[in-house]
Amino acid sequence: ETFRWASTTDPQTMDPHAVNSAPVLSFLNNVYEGLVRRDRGMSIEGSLAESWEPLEGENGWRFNLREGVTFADGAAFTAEDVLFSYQRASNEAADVRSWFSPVTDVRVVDDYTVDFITSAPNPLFPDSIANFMILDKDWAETNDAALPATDAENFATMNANGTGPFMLSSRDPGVQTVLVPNPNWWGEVEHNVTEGIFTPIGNSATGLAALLSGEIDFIQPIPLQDAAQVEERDGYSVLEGEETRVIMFGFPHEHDTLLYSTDVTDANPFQDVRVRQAAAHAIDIDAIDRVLFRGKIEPASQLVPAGISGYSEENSDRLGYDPDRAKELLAEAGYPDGFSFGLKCPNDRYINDEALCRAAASMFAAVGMDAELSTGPVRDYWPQLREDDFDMYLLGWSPGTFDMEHPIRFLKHTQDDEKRLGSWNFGNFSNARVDELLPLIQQEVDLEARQAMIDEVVAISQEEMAYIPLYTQPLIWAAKDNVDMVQRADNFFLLRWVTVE
Amino acid sequence: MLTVENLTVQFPGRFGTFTAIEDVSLTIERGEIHGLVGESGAGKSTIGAAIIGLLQPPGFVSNGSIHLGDTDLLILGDDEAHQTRGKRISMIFQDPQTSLNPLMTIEDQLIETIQTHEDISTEDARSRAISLLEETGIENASQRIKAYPHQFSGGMRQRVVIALALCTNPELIIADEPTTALDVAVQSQVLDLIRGLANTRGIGFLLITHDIGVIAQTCQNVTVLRGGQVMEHGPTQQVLNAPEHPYTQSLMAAVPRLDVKLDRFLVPDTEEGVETAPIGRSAEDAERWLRSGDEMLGQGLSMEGVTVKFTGARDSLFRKPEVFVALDDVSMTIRPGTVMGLVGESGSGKSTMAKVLTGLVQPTAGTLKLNDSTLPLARQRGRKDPSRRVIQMVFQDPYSSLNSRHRIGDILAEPLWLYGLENDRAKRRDLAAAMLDLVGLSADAINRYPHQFSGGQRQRIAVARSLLARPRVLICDEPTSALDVSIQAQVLNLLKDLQARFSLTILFISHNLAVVRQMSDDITVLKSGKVVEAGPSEAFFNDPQADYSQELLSLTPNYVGQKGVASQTLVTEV
Amino acid sequence: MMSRFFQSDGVYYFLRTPSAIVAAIIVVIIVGGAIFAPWIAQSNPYDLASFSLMDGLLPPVWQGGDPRFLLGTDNQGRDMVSSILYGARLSLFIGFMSMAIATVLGVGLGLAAGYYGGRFDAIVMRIADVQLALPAILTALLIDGISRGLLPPSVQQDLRVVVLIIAIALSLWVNFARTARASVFVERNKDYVQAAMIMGQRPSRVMLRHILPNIMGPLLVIMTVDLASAILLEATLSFLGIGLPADSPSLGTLIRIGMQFQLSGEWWILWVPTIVLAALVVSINILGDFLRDIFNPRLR
Amino acid sequence: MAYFILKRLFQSIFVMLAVAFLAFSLFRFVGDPVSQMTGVETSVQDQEQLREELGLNDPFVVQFYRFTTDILKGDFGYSYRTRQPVNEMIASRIPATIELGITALMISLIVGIPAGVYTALRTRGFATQTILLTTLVGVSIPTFVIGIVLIFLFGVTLGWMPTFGRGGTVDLGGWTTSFLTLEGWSYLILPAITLGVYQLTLTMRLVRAEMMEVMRSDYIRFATARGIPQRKLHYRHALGNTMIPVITIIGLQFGGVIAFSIVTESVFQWPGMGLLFLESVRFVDIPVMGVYLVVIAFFFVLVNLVVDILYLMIDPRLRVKEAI
Ligand SMILES: Nc1ncnc2c1ncn2[C@@H]1O[C@H](COP(=O)(O)OP(=O)(O)OP(=O)(O)O)[C@@H](O)[C@H]1O
Ligand SMILES: Nc1ncnc2c1ncn2[C@@H]1O[C@H](COP(=O)(O)OP(=O)(O)OP(=O)(O)O)[C@@H](O)[C@H]1O
Ligand SMILES: [Mg+2]
Ligand SMILES: [Mg+2]
Ligand code: NI
Repeated sequence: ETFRWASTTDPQTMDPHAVNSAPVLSFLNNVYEGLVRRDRGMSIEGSLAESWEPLEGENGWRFNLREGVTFADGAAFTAEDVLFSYQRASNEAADVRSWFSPVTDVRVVDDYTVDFITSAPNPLFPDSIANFMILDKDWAETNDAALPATDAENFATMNANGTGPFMLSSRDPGVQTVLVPNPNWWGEVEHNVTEGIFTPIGNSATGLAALLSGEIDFIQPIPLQDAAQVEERDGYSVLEGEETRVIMFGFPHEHDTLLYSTDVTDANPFQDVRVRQAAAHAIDIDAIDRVLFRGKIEPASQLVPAGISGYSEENSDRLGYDPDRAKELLAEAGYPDGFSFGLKCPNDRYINDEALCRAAASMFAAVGMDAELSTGPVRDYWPQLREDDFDMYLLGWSPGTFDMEHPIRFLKHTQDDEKRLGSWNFGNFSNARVDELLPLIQQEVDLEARQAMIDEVVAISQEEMAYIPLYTQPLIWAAKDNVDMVQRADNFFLLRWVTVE
Repeated sequence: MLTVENLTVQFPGRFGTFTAIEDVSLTIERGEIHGLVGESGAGKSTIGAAIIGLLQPPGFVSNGSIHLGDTDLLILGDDEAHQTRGKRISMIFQDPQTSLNPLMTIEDQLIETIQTHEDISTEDARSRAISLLEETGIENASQRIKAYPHQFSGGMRQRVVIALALCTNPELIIADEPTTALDVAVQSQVLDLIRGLANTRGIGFLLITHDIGVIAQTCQNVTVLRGGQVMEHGPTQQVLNAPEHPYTQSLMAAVPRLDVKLDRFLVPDTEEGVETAPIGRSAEDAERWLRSGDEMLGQGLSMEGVTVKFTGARDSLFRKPEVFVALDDVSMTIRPGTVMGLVGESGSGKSTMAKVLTGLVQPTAGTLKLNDSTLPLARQRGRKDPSRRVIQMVFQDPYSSLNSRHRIGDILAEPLWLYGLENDRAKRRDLAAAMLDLVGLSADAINRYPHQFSGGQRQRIAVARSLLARPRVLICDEPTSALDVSIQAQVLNLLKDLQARFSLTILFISHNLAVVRQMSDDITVLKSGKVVEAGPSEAFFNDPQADYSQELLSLTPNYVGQKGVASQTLVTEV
Repeated sequence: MMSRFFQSDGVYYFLRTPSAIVAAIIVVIIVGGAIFAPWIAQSNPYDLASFSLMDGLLPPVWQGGDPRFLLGTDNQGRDMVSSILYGARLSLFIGFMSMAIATVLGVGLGLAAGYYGGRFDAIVMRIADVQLALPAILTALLIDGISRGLLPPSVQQDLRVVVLIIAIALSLWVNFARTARASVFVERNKDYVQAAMIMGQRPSRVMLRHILPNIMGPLLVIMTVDLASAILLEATLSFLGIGLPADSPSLGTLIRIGMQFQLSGEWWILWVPTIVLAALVVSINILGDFLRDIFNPRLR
Repeated sequence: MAYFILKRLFQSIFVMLAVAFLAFSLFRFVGDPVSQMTGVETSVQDQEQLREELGLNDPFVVQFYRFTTDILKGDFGYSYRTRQPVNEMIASRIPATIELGITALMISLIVGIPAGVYTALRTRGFATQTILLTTLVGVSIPTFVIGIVLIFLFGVTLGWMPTFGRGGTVDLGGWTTSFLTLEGWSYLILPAITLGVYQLTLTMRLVRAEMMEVMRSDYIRFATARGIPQRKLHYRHALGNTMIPVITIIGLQFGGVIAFSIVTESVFQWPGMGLLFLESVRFVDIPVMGVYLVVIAFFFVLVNLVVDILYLMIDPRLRVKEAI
């Protein structure tokens, strides 16, 4: 069956190592494969590697490769391709090279065995390379695509040659990209798609119209306020789920003064944990859920949703909506009349981000915290956060490795450019114990011991109110009734699970 | 042939219904040229429009009848009326520049018109068109017919317009001021043509004009109109030479005469009479103020070897843009306290001379002198140069020379303020009011806007404005050519009076020789930017020397008024 | 002065043009509502404490909404009526300001270009060409981008309105400049201008005091038309995400926000501001047409 | 005439250079391309390195010099986002925008001119008032709302037209056209109407105003007095003269068509330059934005040249003086 689908953004390149962005990786997962992959429930399973085990007497992992796999052009897949792909993906020109920062060496043991040597014990390493896709060495080298393109295109930007279930049949960037099944795929075919046509549709109303007029079979995502309407129509269904992305407010922990306050100019009230707690108490997450998100969000207590590995069951309570308590806390902290501050939000990054911030600002105002809201497109937003230009900011975080370690590394560890830690910890929340625990968590192989350490970090950050975790972003896809597919929590859409009746 | 009986035309409007034409009757026979005269707004064009059935909305014929032969024109349906237009009645408009469709060739317009009314092949239509053009005096018509209107001169265009009116062999042609836009030479040719057509083809003409001279030379019968009513009608000779109606009499007296110089004109009594009861100051105050200036004597003005070149638009990369010589080595001297008349056909450079003197145009060569001192040329003449005040100008068109957005008081006070003659605001107002009185306007005009005045009144205001600069030299560029004869007479009287009282030096520009004769002491004749004759005025009119001057004089339509009337005028006025 | 006004042709024809009267009434209502918004509106969309998310998404009264909110509420719980009053206020402010700046800039340059002619004229007209080659939306994008780059974000937020005004003004001035210039070319050869020049008046005085009042007719028409297009342009820029932030409710941002709800059943969030905008723009245009007819007596 | 066109060309070059300069100024200010080019996990050092490689840290003058010389050499650079050559990206999008613009313009002319003539001739009729009012309402609702309403009405509710994209194109050696197939037209028509509404109203009102003026001119009165039939009077005499100012304005408005095509293209997901531009803005894809602006300026200049030549063709007064 021909299957047409749409999403808001076009994968900007067909090169799996050039850009570390969700649209690209999601799309290329249909064409390329890694050593491991995620199944429907996000767990790691073998892909090009049939099995893997920690190395004995050395830090690192051994991958035993699947035999008899060929690339779409017929070339055989061997360990050389893995090594080549590693070199390619960890090269300076590759945007995905941070995946390999723990890796010190890669050794080809034989044609179907590869060792990845890491600098320290790294139990999560296989999880972290689920999107590391393997290219054919010969193909890349013959086509002058041995390295990802940085400032000019190369062959791999427009062409693909993977071992995956689908092959790239045609590509018109920004307009249409067509996939056809790979007849030589090693795996068991579950889909009945003969041709998959992908179109980016930037405007959500247009996308919805395209679905309702029958021109496309599936769209990802649709605006959540339209979900009910689509559901009601005959022949359409809505797939709802939780994304792994948690939305949170961040604080300027290390600022000495507020930047945007009209009344408090010589101090930073947010350095007082009571103020941070007051802010958390001010948020009425249920009202936000009901009005803005039509009951489709799950309140969050920590930076990953339940179900992600490392989720701290012990700390699953979040500070509730309690404006009176918030006022009390403010008074205790010395701000009985509240204070004003600047709240920064993106307006084109997360679902309803701008509306959320406006609602939050209004809720903060109700307890006396007068938020001066400023919103802008992400293209301006990240630079502003990097330059520490905020009093409070909105951030969404999806753990790339689907493990709690990821947000701890990026959001909770003290900023450390050398070691590339805490790089998204814009407010520079800094806690010695957390910093101490992170390497231990990263290296601990015993899951229980590891969880204990994670629980401690989560407890600390809840106590310290490092962030206000708000909710897990919902995932809303819409499709025709006759289409069956799998909605994975990372918002990746995989054609190999699609069946059209 | 054409019989108009008791015609009344009304325009319903904002302030009630306006009756433009009331109870007008006239008849035109085959081959007759019937003159229709009257001042502006008298209803001349409205009669023409009513006859051809093209009254501007919301105008309508409220009474009377119009017959062409046996056809009652007023009861025709839209389509039938449209059929008669062009076929039986044609019309010629005043301005040949705008009467032709600029995007169609002459040929197309002629053939289209012919074929509209006759079932005739294009070839035949073309040959008819060519012969018509030849008949109207266009040489080499078979080639020139392919041209577009803009490639023809004004006179030729008017011939084309006439050819278009003729090409369907109409019985009647309404000519609405057909020569007003043309200069005398062309005008006389066109009038000859009309006379010829009336004689040879027996076409009846209704010739609308305000020029008595034209009527005198062309028409068999004439109807004098005023305020939409017929004042007098009859054979031309009789109406012009022995007018019975008092209005006609005074109108005839106001016509400037080419044959004799009068001291003053007899002014017909119009609504334009002097309004009195000034508030505050009176004419005497103004006069006293004018005389209180330091240098009282008129100053002489002269130019020596002035050449003006205009550069055309550049239209080729390789050719230099064409240079047009508007004035070629022109010299002229105006004696202090006298009036110099400057005449010449349109485009001869009269206005350009005025602009050189006032510093608007930069001559490429030549010098100017004011009294005995050098007068700086345009670019060298600073904003504060004393000559800016001493030389003042009165423009042709009183409708555009006053800023319609300013009150009369502000307009008049401007020179006082600008030249620092009077620094007190209130006094400036007083003086302005006094000056209005001097030029014969009520002082309460001071709070009004220009559009609330008639053309003649506006020209008085323009004169008042120039006087308020305490000028010694006045340059008048066709100051009355936009005005009716009767009003023209008033303004000319005013200028004459002022000139005599304050011994102003005046450069009087006009293309109307008769007017110039009435005004000037000396005269300069200009042709194509060159002086062809200069000298004392009376000598010139009695015995012109240059060929061109003679031609000009002979072509000027002349209405020789009855001697008796003229001398009567003199008597009453002295 | 007053009597002159009431006797003027304008008033006379106005009272005889029903469409103009209706348009004027609509404009007066909307402009009046906008001006007095702080006193009329029951809640202030700028005052975050004056509304509550709890009241969000209520339908208009006749569809069973809350009687407090005549036209319902948006997804923030803001009263639609209040939002629209304030929105019209902001839109009209932006419209008027950008139109005013465009008028001053365009008329100034156009006057000078027409008056001095020559090289100055050529330069101004080439600049106008460049401006025309960068249509309104692109100019706005450019100015918006530049301001984002140049200004610190704190100032930027406060200056969004200013930036928007400048961007719209820049894209509108050419119209004025061209019209003014063309009129000056006609006007400067008229005798009253020549008279002023002969008298030795300062060029600035000739331009401003003598020429300007006489070319106001066509300019006034452009002013009304451009006021309407400025308001629309603001809406379009908001749609493209380079207009105002959502918490500054201009009609444009209200419509942009409403767009999200056009399918979800909350039609009023989109259509109420859209109808107000359309009514305003249509009325202004009708008044512009009326003015055009007044200034061109031949078309009456 | 040759001189005239040559002079125009010189002016055009000036305009292009100025636009290039402005376009380039845009480069510096729209945002940080690097943070858009890299993923979440890219470190600050790596970003800085990329910035250095792209020459974003060079002084303004150096960057401008590089930009203009590259463009003069025909090297339009590579997109930051897709790493493709910008000239290819733009070239592949040009046909879509041009065809959309031309169709919109055509709609505006084919409907606008007769409507303008009609409303000019029958100034006070009911039909006239209705036409005038509905078109006014049409331009008073923002384009994007109109587009969406059309999509839902004709695409979803009635199902007559496709809702997005540009299907059914035929490739004519590098130029893809919608004009040759019925399907192509079905995709084209809604966006073209959306884009054309504004132009249509403008054309109609302009034609109306000019026509009313022309109908009162002396030569029309004279033609009426000669008994020229109404139809010829209106369409032969009046319309020709009406078109002269109309053509200029329409030429100038072409810029507006292109600009508003950004909105239309984004609503209809029409794969033209405007959509590309909008995406580029979102991703701070500076080279694409810059070249887009230059291309737009080029079109503007081209259209105005065509208008000038058209002018010469229509108006004999502007032609060289022929010897007679
Ligand atoms: N369309 C109109 N609407 C209202 N009044 C009009 C109209 N046309 C003419 N009139 C009035 O009718 C009167 C006669 O006008 P008409 O044009 O016939 O005068 P005229 O004798 O031809 O004057 P002129 O010598 O200036 O051409 C004038 O007072 C004029 O104001
Ligand atoms: N600014 C100018 N540029 C080019 N040519 C000009 C300019 N001003 C005047 N001319 C030309 O100079 C010649 C003389 O013009 P001028 O206005 O002095 O004539 P005139 O005798 O006053 O004519 P009229 O009786 O029609 O007023 C005309 O052929 C005119 O076309
Ligand atoms: Mg007349
Ligand atoms: Mg002259
Ligand atoms: Ni008053």
